[in-house]
Amino acid sequence: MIIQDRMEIVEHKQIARAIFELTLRGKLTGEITSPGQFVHVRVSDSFDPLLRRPISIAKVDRDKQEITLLYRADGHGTGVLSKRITGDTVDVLGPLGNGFPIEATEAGETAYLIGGGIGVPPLYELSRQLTAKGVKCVHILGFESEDVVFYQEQFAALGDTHIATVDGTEGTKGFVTHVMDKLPTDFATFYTCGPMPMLKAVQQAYADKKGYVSFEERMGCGIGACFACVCETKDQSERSYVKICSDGPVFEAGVVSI
Amino acid sequence: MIIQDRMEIVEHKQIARAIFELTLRGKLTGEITSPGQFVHVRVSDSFDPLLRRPISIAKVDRDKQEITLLYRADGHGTGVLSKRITGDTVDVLGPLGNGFPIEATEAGETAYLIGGGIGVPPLYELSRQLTAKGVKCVHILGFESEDVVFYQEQFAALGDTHIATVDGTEGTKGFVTHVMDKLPTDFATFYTCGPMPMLKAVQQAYADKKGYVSFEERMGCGIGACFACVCETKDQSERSYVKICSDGPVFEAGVVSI
Amino acid sequence: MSRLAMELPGLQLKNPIMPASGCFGFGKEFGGLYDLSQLGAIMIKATTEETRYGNPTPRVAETASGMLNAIGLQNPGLEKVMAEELPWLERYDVPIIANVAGSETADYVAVAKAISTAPNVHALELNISCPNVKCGGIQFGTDPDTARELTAAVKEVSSVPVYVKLSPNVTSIVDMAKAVEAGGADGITMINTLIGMRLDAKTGRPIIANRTGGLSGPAVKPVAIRMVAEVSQATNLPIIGMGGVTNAQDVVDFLSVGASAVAVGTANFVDPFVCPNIINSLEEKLDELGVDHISELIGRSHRL
Amino acid sequence: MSRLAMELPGLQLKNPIMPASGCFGFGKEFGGLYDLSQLGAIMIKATTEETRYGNPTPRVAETASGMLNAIGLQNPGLEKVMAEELPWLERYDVPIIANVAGSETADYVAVAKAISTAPNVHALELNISCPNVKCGGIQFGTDPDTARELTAAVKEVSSVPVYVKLSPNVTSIVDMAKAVEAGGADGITMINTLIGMRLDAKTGRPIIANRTGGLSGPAVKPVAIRMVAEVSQATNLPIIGMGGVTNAQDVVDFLSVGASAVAVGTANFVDPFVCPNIINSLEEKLDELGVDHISELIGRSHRL
Ligand SMILES: Cc1cc2nc3c(=O)[nH]c(=O)nc-3n(C[C@H](O)[C@H](O)[C@H](O)COP(=O)(O)OP(=O)(O)OC[C@H]3O[C@@H](n4cnc5c(N)ncnc54)[C@H](O)[C@@H]3O)c2cc1C
Ligand SMILES: Cc1cc2nc3c(=O)[nH]c(=O)nc-3n(C[C@H](O)[C@H](O)[C@H](O)COP(=O)(O)OP(=O)(O)OC[C@H]3O[C@@H](n4cnc5c(N)ncnc54)[C@H](O)[C@@H]3O)c2cc1C
Ligand SMILES: Cc1cc2nc3c(=O)[nH]c(=O)nc-3n(C[C@H](O)[C@H](O)[C@H](O)COP(=O)(O)O)c2cc1C
Ligand SMILES: Cc1cc2nc3c(=O)[nH]c(=O)nc-3n(C[C@H](O)[C@H](O)[C@H](O)COP(=O)(O)O)c2cc1C
Ligand code: FES
Ligand code: FES
Repeated sequence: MIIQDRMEIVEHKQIARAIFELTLRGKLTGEITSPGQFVHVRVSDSFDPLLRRPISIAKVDRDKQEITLLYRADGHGTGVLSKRITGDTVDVLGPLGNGFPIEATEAGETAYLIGGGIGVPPLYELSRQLTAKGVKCVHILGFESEDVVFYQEQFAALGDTHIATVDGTEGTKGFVTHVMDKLPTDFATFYTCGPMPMLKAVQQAYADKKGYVSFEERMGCGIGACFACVCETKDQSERSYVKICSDGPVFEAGVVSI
Repeated sequence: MIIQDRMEIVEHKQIARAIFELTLRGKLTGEITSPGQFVHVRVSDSFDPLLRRPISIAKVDRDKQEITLLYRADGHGTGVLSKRITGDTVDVLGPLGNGFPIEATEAGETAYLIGGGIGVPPLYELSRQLTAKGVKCVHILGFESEDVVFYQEQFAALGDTHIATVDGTEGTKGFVTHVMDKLPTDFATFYTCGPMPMLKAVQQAYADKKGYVSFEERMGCGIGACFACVCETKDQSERSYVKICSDGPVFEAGVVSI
Repeated sequence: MSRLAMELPGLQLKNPIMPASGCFGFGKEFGGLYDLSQLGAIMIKATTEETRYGNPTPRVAETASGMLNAIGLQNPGLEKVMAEELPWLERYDVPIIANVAGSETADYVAVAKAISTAPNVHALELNISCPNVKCGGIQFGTDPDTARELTAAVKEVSSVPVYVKLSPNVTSIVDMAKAVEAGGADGITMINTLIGMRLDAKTGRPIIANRTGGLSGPAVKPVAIRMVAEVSQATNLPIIGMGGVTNAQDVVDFLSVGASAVAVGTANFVDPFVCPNIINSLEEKLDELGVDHISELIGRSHRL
Repeated sequence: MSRLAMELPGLQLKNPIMPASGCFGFGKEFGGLYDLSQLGAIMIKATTEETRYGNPTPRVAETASGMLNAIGLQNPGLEKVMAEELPWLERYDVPIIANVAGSETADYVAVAKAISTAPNVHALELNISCPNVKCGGIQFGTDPDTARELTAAVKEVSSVPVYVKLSPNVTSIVDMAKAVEAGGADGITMINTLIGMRLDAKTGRPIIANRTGGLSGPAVKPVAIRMVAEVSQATNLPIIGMGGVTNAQDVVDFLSVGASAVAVGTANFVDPFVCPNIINSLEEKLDELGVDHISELIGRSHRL
């Protein structure tokens, strides 16, 4: 169930250039059903900024009632959020949306988890759950440059992890597709989240594979009521659409027209 | 000179119901020329609230480069200010306006300092400077009720201090005028700051005395440029006016029409 | 009678608080969060004769204390609203105000005629003020004569009272209000959004794909309050006020300048529980103000 | 030529940044804070023929990301402005734009004729849009014909180019812009304030003694940007844009939708050093955007 929770900031630290790791404690944690769901965060109680910010749930710790968010503070709202300190509480709405289906991959099979930039965070909890189930996870993570790479050790602890940076300052120079080109295609499923051009390229490269794609769109409500975040579906029979916030953000590859 | 200073919060604590004591450190301190001047505080860096808040300088410590503000957090902006914590910095513009003339009272003479509610703060620095000079200060301070009384010990340490509360929960029941009625009128000068009805009553009661009155008005710029804070002067010859922020906030009794 | 109950043409309101059209869908999402029977009424999303897909995305952009939207009247169309959305809402004990949109008089009339017969639709809200569609009624919202005629045409076919929703993007909102009063309107709802634009700092292009969008939220409240004050003194129609309402004090403000009820739009996105929260805090607010019944607040600022 | 220099009718601007009328007095107070010669120009406070005392206080009220004001054109009158304020400003190397206000054509003409002869007045800004005075020109600001005629009358007597300041409180700002263009205006400044009202929570009365006031600040920026975008595409006049400017990005936004220069109003109250701060950060902004000269930004959002 979606609840509004005033979650306590347990830890908040910068882990790469403009990238923050925020750990929140609260009962919302108990409502999370799948990796790839997100929360809608009110970064301050003022009217400026007014709207909530959608942020993926990067890690869930049910025992401690804690969730971890990884976010880039480059805009107004995330900038304000980055200044909130331990002990403070934050108004969080969630969990929202439908996440990645871990049941789509069997134990023993291999899954490719392909993320770009701030699309990487939800893949971490996904990988934790898939590996726990016995799925072999291969992570292909793209970033701008070495100074904004984050969580590579955490991913490496769960499975093979390939980094690509646009400027070549870490890992393969170029995009995740450059890494993908060199990897075998004998995997069962792919899961991906990142900027639209990346999603497009991944979907194209693995057109014959079962895959799941997480989308982003500017949001109003985050709960399916305002129709801000609609995307057309590929099935154009009667111009049908989905709402990223409540029907997604994760869809089976090929459903949403990109 | 008026400067804009990012002052550091050295101490910030609640001292009575909704009344806060805020100690700030910065070079603005060195620019202060008289008690009764005020600062214009930007309570947060967001656009909500947008405008600065005028707050009197209640105490100046030149050696430490510190000023103390005493304010009531009952509105939006002062509410936000009250949540700022030690170590943070606050954008302060000042010192603004012209304060109380301490030279108007000679050493050995008696001055009555009459304050009401959040008009009390500037009288504290005034009393410190007057007593330091050898003036005998009598403080007559009015509040709503006992739980919002503040700084009575500090004032008592400087001179006779009479408290009036509207509901009689501390000191004399009623207004400062009830206290004034019972005090001798053999003083040299009065200095007053508080709500308009109080200023009126004080000015009337001591019409034949030399006195100085500090006014409040809603402000835009705080520096004399926007004409938000004008008051008519008593001299109605050609509808002349003063600006509370830059001509005041302190005027000789009788100058401003109230 | 409860201290919050209010009666308006066609509407017996438990309290004068209702979600604004377009900010609450057809209620389903919020129905998952709280019991919609608590609400005074529900203004459902604009309904047009045919299905509309709406504008390309992005459809929203944040601004200082506000937001822009250009959804473009996306809705499943009259038939589906009648067959699915309205019947679903019948499970709640709450009157529905149906927001009616169109491109020309005939559309408006067709939707109004049909939708006003739904059992839970107790009033219509004629949307002559949506700024986000090329042929979406904005011409009806800025010209008094056109507005009067449309109001009269819709009144003729509607089985329930008709409220007309006014646009703030006009030189004289009083002229518009008087025109719809002359056309037979039973009430006025106001304000719709102010037309605005925001550029993307990175690209230099408007963020909203439609280029312009409608400005709503706390930023517009002063304009809304001023306009309600003007209209309430110039007409005899009851007003449902809106524009930047986020808390009980805002409700008091809108009633004080002459509104009889208040709608909450954008604030539902900031806090999905805002409507029940406001409703629950209203009685305390009345106590603070020393007022027995909320209706005593209506127009008090004009009398002060 | 400097990367920031801009030429407009009558104005050789070192940079396209200037304080907006009414938010900078006649410069004296800010002159105590920084060297005014840094500014592109100065728009001085509205000047009327006779001395005006203005409205009763309170004259300002804060709103979400904005403020209301109803100063009421308080100013020392033409004679004193000519004899004291303008000569004082001559010590600075900065062109002055004189904001001209009045109640009827004759006033405007008298002020325009005289003030345009002052050596440092390089342009007039015809204030036909002040919402805060009973007879203060608002009628000129909402009717295209009246605006055209007034513009023509002032043009006839003015020794310097005439910019007309448009009100946003109209159904079609494009109609107003075209009217003043037809009247011979050399440029447009926009926007003046949106009319708004705020109540005092404690008393229920409007905070501003004049009841309504003009809304300015970041809250109105989306409306201003939209209107500048419309007008710049509908007329050939250069535009000095304003409404909610607080930083270099806002300047880029106004230029991108077609303004040739930008005025800063309310932000001077929030940060008295805002104008020099913006000016000092503009070159870095140009580098970020990969633009050689600031004029390349003008209208780029229309071309994208
Ligand atoms: C389902 C979902 C999950 C996301 N997960 C993460 C995450 O885990 N980590 C992370 O760093 N970012 C994530 N994002 C992107 C993140 O929401 C935006 O970067 C953020 O909202 C930008 O806000 P700002 O305050 O930095 O920028 P501003 O420029 O102040 O934002 C202004 C407005 O635009 C919206 N907006 C701006 N960029 C985006 C965007 N890319 N997507 C959606 N809305 C946007 C904001 O929400 C806000 O309403 C996610 C987005 C979605 C939709
Ligand atoms: C020269 C001067 C000195 C002052 N010194 C003190 C002091 O030492 N301690 C203290 O507690 N208060 C002082 N005040 C009053 C203080 O400025 C207001 O209480 C405060 O601005 C209210 O802001 P808010 O955020 O609480 O209320 P809000 O309701 O959020 O204020 C909204 C707007 O109204 C203005 N405003 C509201 N009330 C007043 C008021 N009484 N006077 C001026 N502007 C007002 C605010 O500045 C703001 O622009 C002083 C005022 C002036 C003019
Ligand atoms: C996302 C969104 C969609 C809207 N859709 C409609 C609509 O379909 N019909 C309508 O009459 N008004 C619509 N509005 C306007 C609101 O009903 C309301 O008039 C306006 O937003 C002002 O109120 P607020 O400031 O509380 O949001 C919409 C507003 C928003 C923010
Ligand atoms: C306190 C105040 C006084 C103003 N006085 C005038 C004036 O005398 N003449 C005028 O043309 N505009 C006046 N304006 C309007 C501004 O020049 C400007 O058009 C408006 O405030 C929008 O810009 P901003 O959002 O940057 O403030 C005034 C605005 C404020 C806030
Ligand atoms: S954000 Fe409102 S429907 Fe998706
Ligand atoms: S507050 Fe601007 S002149 Fe006093």
